[in-house]
Amino acid sequence: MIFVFALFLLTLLVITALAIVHTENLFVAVMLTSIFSLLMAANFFILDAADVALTEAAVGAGVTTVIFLSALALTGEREKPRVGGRNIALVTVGILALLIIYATFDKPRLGDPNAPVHQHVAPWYLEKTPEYMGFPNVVTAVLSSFRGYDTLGEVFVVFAACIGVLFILGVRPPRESLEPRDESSGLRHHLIPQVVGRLLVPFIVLFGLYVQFHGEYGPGGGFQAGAIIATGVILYALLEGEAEALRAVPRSVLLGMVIGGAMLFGSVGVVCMLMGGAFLDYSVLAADPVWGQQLGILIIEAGVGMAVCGALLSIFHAFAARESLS
Amino acid sequence: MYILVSIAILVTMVLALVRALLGPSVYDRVLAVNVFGTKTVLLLSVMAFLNGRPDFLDLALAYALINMVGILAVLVFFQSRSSAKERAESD
Amino acid sequence: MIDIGLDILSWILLTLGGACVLIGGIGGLRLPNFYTRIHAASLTDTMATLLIFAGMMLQAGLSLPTLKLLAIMLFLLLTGPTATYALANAALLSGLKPDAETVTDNDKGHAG
Amino acid sequence: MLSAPLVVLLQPRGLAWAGATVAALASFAIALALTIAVLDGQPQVYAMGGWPAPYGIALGVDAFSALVLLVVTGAGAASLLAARPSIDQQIEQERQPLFYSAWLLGLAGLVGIVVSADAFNIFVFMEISSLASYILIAGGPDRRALPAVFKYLIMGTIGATFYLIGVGLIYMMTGTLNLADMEARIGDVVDMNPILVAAGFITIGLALKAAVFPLHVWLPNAYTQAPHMVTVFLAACATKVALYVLIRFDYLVFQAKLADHEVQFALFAMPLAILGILVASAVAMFEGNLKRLLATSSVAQIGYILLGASFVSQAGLSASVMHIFNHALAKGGLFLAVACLAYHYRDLRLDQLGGAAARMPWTCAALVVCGFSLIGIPGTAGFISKWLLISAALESGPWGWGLVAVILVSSLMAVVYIWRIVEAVYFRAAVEGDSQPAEAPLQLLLVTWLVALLNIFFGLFPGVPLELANSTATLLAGFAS
Amino acid sequence: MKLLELLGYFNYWVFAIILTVGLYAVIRKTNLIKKLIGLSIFQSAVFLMYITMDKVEGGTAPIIQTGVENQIFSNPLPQVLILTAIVVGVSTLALGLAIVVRINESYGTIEEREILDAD
Repeated sequence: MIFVFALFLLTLLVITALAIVHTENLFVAVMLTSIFSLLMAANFFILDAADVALTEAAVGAGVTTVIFLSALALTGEREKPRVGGRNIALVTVGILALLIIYATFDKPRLGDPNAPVHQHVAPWYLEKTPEYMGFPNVVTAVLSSFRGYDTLGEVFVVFAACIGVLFILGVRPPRESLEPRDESSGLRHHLIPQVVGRLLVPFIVLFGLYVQFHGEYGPGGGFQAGAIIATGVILYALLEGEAEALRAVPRSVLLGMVIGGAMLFGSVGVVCMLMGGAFLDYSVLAADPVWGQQLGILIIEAGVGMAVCGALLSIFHAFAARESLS
Repeated sequence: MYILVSIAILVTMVLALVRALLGPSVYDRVLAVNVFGTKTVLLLSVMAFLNGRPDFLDLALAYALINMVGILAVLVFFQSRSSAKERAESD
Repeated sequence: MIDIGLDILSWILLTLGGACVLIGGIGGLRLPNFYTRIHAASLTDTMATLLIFAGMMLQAGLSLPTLKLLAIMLFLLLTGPTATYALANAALLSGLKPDAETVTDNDKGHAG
Repeated sequence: MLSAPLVVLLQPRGLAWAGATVAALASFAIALALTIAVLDGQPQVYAMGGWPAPYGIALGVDAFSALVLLVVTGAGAASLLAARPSIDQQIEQERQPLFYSAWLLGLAGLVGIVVSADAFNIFVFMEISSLASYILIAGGPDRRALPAVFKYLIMGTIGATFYLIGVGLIYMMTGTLNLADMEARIGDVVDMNPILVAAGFITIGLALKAAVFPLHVWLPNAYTQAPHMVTVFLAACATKVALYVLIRFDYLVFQAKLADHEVQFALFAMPLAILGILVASAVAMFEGNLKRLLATSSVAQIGYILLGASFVSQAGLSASVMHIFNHALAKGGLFLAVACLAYHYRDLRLDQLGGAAARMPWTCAALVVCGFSLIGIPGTAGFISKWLLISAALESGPWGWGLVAVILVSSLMAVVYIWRIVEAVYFRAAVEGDSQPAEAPLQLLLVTWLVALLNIFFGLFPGVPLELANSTATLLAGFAS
Repeated sequence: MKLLELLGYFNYWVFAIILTVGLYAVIRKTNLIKKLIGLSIFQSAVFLMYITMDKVEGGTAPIIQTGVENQIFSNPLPQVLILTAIVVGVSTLALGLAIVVRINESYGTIEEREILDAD
């Protein structure tokens, strides 16, 4: 019966994807992309992937739409249709589709328990987590300690993106016609959303912190928390106007957060090494290994949360500042 | 018993999606996204109960908040764009 | 005895909520003009949230999920109408006249 | 010990050029230590986070990765050493710390790929290194750098996502992500379809990243528009690492169990390599801009490496591994010389460079030496790998002679376009009206000459890399036979 | 069981369709932002494939509830991979958009054809 929903949502997904590609007006494409990520999150939820649904929701609807919109504000909105070249694209894409469908013939069908994927490594994680870590959320356990190195790599990807955007947008726009537009005053004259927004922002940030620190028990963790807190501050920036947001969380603090988060993660790894364990082996951190793991994971999640939040906010400010400049 | 409600929500989502695709003026599409967002929140919370795992409500909670941010971002975008249009027309 | 009553009650609330959502969806689609559509969609939206969450809370009884349900309901009731208000306000601001018939996409809202 | 490359990237913002070079040199030193450890026979395995191999992520350094590690860290250290003067010209002051931390991230990403023994981990580090290289290329002074880097971004991400699909399919059938473990379990997988398709996806994805012939469109303009020192760094190692992963995947993971895979791989890779060599060298011959000429020629060189790998024989493998090493040296040297030239000559078109030799004797001499090594004149490093390639081609059965002919023809083409450069620089009359450029700054010149001398050194006594290459070949071929 | 059989493969076909739609958009469209949108669709298709792998019949999300015994769980590993992949996708997107903004400033247009003709 659950599959009925899955079936239903997937068809919606395909329709949205086709619509996105078809529309002319870019703004509509962005709106449909946010619907697309809403649907993806719902699908993930049905397929029992709560953590991933939360991340897709926090990142997809919140941050991606905002970044797309601010980029759209800087560039034109119309899209010119391209003439010709249709068939080459169709041919290549067609071959690819056949290739994939050919691969699906003898893949295990959805959800059969004896598929090889469930045999080898997964059950080990499921048994070992309560024993080693002592908390229920297996996904966070695997994410932060069993495969902690991936997450370290992950933090540095966010770090690289943040550096990249600052680097690329660091250049003053060459155009001379730089009439200083009035500071984007946000929705100043929309009174009601402002009042409600101001009421909401603390709740969003509070909820972000809640997600951050209870990552072990329910769906949550560093990435999601960072994204949610970033969305909260972006909401504040939208309402109050970008200048106040900068005043509230100045740019240097943001960059400090990103670097702090990345360094925290790396240094925890190094500390474990110094205390004799392997690179990211938290069990050496405290006397009894289970406590050590929990302590290590807690610090790691805090580091990740800080890095992600700082990075997303500095990207947002880079775009928003650009908007008021050009 | 939940199934009925979830089916109703799904049907509404399809209707909202159709509105988003057809919607003549851009504001219709924004409205459709807004309705779509709230419906997903409802669907998620009903699903959480359906699967008997009520501790997933955080997801719906997060979604309720973030949906609002998306809509406001669109409006700020509109505001800056329409003011840019006025400026373009005026000078 | 009581819990059967509770079940039936929550069941009724849920179906009502579902019906309400459905009406909102259909309304959003068939009504001709933007402002009527926004009216239909947002009104039923908030109503349905109220009904469905009340039904679920009855079902969940006194426990942590109920608290979460309450929080979600509160936020939804708070954000829903504000978002719709801001939307309508922006539409009005950019000159979409309430009485204009169907407004096509390309003239970007300057129907007047 | 293995965390050193990660320590490298932990010095983020506010780090001037000096810090970056120290970090790069540190990682080069560690790479040397690793290679020595591997040379006397015991490959290093390091379980990350203390969890045993199939569950946690394991890092492994064997002969093959040691060699590539040397190339990557060597190129990184050399290019950073020489970076200061030419970068100061091109990137304004306040953006430089960001630029250097991006450079370190790129280096760490590449080292991460080489060292890692876990399929998904390779994807993560590939993503880091490609993001860092997008940033570096986007730093280019000319406005044409931006569309070039955008095309590179699109194709690079598509390549990485193809690789992700391939890994997903394999994971679906074998249930594990660790390379060694995966190789063991592929044998007993009952239905073969997804594995073959996964092999296809991974090869296409990595071919796209390594700019193999048909998918190399992004490379020429990306390398030409990038700041000069970045081209040195990327040309020497970026595409090589993708080839390293391709060869490692094809040999370790697929070759062992899939009976007919060798033939498939050979049939797929050989024609592409030959086409790549011929077409790219031809294009290079008629190319006007010096940098674009060298970039297209590096596409041809990648064709050589792939050709060596596609022989599926011991000799072929050691030839391609040797060529990875020698090409990095030759191409690195050439681009360094170009950077010296560009220090004074803004416009790099060949006809503008007349009479440079008269004013910049040292640079042009280094240019000639590295050019010879690229062609494979006896006594230079290039010759060794060309010789090995030809001997491997001969061994590889009946149409061996055809391959030898291809190699010779392309070397002739290489001679033609190197000669065009030499002729433009030495014998053409000086273009009037250009200022009297002095020699390139000492620092840049020293490193260029160091690389040129290395070219010759490894040409005459190819002891160390040859031994490494042969041990890699035995390692990989061991699986193949 | 017919339904389950169908759905088992339905997920993969949806994955194939969305993958092709995304790739088609990237190849076919000239507008740079539309290309980036196509790219993000292309990537979410891959995420869908990973997550369809991890569903176990009747299993629930891999959060061990204290009370209930011998719960069947879905496989946590693909979810971890996807968490990383989503963030990678977003960072590439952010970088791509920054580049598009710079292109628009220096070229004045974000249509690939006009950019190519410009130089």
